[in-house]
Amino acid sequence: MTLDFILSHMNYWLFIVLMMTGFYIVVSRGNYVKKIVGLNIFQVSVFMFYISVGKVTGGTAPIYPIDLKVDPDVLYSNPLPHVLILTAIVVGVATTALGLALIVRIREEYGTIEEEDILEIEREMQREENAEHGSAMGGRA
Amino acid sequence: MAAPSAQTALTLVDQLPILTVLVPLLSAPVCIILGNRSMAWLLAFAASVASFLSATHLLLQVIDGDVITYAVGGWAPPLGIEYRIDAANAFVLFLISGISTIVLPYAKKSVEHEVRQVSHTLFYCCYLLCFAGLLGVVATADAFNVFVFLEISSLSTYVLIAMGAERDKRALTAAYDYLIMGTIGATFFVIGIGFLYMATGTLNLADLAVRISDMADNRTIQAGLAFIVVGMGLKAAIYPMHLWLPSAYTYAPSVVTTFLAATATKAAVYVILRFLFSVYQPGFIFETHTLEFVIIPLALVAMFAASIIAVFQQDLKKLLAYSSVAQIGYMMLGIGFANASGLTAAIIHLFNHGITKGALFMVVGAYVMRAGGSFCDRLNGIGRQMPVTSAAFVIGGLSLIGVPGTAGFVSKWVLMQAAFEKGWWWMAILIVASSLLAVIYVWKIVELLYLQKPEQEAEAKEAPASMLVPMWLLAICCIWFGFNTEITIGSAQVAAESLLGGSR
Amino acid sequence: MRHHLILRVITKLLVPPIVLFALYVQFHGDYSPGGGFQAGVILAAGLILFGIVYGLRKVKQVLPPWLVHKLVAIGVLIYGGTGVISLLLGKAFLDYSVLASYPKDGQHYGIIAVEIGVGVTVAAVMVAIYYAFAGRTPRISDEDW
Amino acid sequence: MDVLINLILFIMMVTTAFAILRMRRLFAVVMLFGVFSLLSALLFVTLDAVDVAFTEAAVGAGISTVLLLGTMALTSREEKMPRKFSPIPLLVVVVTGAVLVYGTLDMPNFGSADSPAQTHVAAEYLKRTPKDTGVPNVVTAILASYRGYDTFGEVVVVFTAAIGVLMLIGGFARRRDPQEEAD
Repeated sequence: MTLDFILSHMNYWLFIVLMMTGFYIVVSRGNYVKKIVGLNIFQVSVFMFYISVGKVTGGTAPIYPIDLKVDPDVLYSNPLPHVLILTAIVVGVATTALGLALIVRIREEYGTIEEEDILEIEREMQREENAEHGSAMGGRA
Repeated sequence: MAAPSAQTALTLVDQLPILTVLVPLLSAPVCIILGNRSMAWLLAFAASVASFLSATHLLLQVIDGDVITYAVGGWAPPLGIEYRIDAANAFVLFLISGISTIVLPYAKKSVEHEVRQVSHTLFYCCYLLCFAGLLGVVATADAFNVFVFLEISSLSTYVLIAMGAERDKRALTAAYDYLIMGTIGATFFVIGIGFLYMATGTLNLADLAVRISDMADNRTIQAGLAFIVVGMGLKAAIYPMHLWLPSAYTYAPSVVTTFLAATATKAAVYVILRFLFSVYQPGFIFETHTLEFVIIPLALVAMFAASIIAVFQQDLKKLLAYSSVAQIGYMMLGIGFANASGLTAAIIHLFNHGITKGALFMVVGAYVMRAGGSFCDRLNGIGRQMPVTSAAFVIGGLSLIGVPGTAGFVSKWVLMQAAFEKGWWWMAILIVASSLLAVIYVWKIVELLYLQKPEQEAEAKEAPASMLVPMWLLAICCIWFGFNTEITIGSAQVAAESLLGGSR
Repeated sequence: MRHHLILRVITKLLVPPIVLFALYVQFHGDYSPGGGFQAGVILAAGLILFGIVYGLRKVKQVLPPWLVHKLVAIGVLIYGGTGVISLLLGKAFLDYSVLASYPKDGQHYGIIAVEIGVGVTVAAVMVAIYYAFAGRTPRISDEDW
Repeated sequence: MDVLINLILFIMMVTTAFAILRMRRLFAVVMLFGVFSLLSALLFVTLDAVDVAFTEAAVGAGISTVLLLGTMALTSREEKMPRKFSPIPLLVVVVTGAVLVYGTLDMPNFGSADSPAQTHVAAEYLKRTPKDTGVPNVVTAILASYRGYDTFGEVVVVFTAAIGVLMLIGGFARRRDPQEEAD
């Protein structure tokens, strides 16, 4: 691995570090709101990764002059990743809104938004159900 | 068939690929404008029928191996987004729209019973979105468009599952867990597409296939495949990534469970098939290894572990949910064989399992409505109180096991043939062995239904006709496709060929 | 927030420029950064600011919930409808080139039309979501922050 | 110069992300997330993606943060003490990260103008946009026309989210609070 290779790929690795931080928050934290925050960090890092794919050194934003007289010497960055990520950002905020609405309902029904507590409540419900219905089959759920 | 040229006006038939998806998609906002629940149901049903007719027409057009392309926005691919209908996705479109058309008449009574009246309009709107999203995922030939439509169907699925909270609050956490896992899956999928885009510069699947074919040792492409398969695997509930499925299916309203079990995972499996075999060609050396050493063992574990867990379930819905995880194992096994007959088996099973599970979950929905739940002890002796419904369960159960004369038998038979073709006779034994597990859990329920005495005196009435007819339609399909194998095997073979022939 | 006089006055001054800026972003999106989505978000932000300071009831008088719900759907139909027009004129869905006598102009008109659809839906969705969240009774009172 | 700015932004973002991981006060977490979004918007500007930067600033630092705060007000302000450390999440993350890094090894250099991503379809868009659509902002042209169907899908996604939120907490669902019932 030459220094040149490292420098020209470092950007990607940096974004991967960010992505994995976000991903780790999602899978390791038990607070439902924090999970959503982690998911957002994960996604935003993926978006940054995408955008860095489209960057051209010395390029500029892909917007032509208003009279559409394109100067052939000007380098423009790749517009396609921008379009994809615009769509992905919107999808991301839609998911966030829905996830948060679910959290509000969960809080109203369970009285908590901590995974551990909720699992405990659900285990309790399961035990009650088994006690009520279970004798017939003798199995466990 | 060539892409429609820019000059001539497109006829209705030329527009069918987009109309299949567009009619339900645009009906959803119209539902909101109308704001009336019976109109919403009517519109959903009409859209579903239109979509089904259109999908049937498409299937008949491509059954001989033709390909229909449709450039959305008039921009020729790879510049624009393209719909590309071949036998493989026409077959899946046919399944999804067909199931939806059968589910909706059933839905009316069941939704009235399980969902509060004020949200009925929104419910059908959401259902339409989910339906249209799945169709869009299957019809498109653009990698990023798959993601967008996948999210339409996923977001609406989360909501539909959460609607089960009327009956059991665990529907909310089931929906939340699915939301987290589904979003991780979708993000993985986006990463995978990003890698492919980086290496090739295109998002069109056919164009990707051409450009990938001589890049087999490119590590970006390899990692891209891993992320696409894992991302979609989360949606398809492939074995270690199935954790969201049992509780989602258990606590969702019965109609939602029926529809999802019969279609949603199938669409995800289709996307995996498409990427594995059309975009990446099976000639990929590293890929065949992946298939043999990763997918086949996981498929086997799914077939056994999930079936064994299913045996111990006391909630009929949960039992069937675990059985779904096991059945997806069969499909993955077919994919793992990585040859034409394995692929054919996977596609047939995709279809047959769709109708079988559809029928079974419809029966469960009827039990929930009449017996007040799907727990085993509620079902004691219900076979005598609800004979018509329970007979449908028996047929579905037989098909799930794979008894000769049912649809389930056909798909397992083809799968075993594929195993023999590879010379893996032990695999055939394993397939039979796992079917025996299915015998155990199906028998367990049948015994409850017919041989146990009802606990209470409370008489459960037979389900209403609007539920019985769709249920029996699917049950008859289970038998019909067990004897009449030309349609399924025929189209699955063409589908497998067009997947493998893919881009050529 | 009855007692926050400064906030109330500032908000009154801020909301019109916000709405104006949203319109600028909406209709200037083909020449500079921005477009329907950003415009919708900005417009919604203006309304939400008004709602936070003057209360949910006031903003619901300006924009009743039923109207917001219909607007959510209308935006989608504007976008889809533009596509359906080209479909009815014998072109592919969303092929705007038939919308005017020159394909290039048709494209431009089409882009403006769909951007309006995006703007309407996004603004209405954000406001609808705000109404939904604000309509619930909070667990944490104002003073506890 | 660009590299230096990117590096500084990146260090700030990693710090924010780690702080979010460690903090238990949700208010701080949400605010830091807003900061994270703004920083990423800055990064988008340095990467020439002004449209994306605009959107990310409006969505990440604006809408998402407001929604998170609203949810907080309806739920709780504090995360419970983190449960016992479990190695499985860490393992999953490390494996995922390793596959990602493996994938980057064959990637074209950052900023290179002749990579496939820049030359195939993207170059075509840049070339054709003025004569096809007459819209100076190429991003808008692709967004609304060439890939207009994706954007239509995006609008439908937002629509779906609104329908979903209305179904869940739009005032149609019953309101019940276990704690208040207990009181």
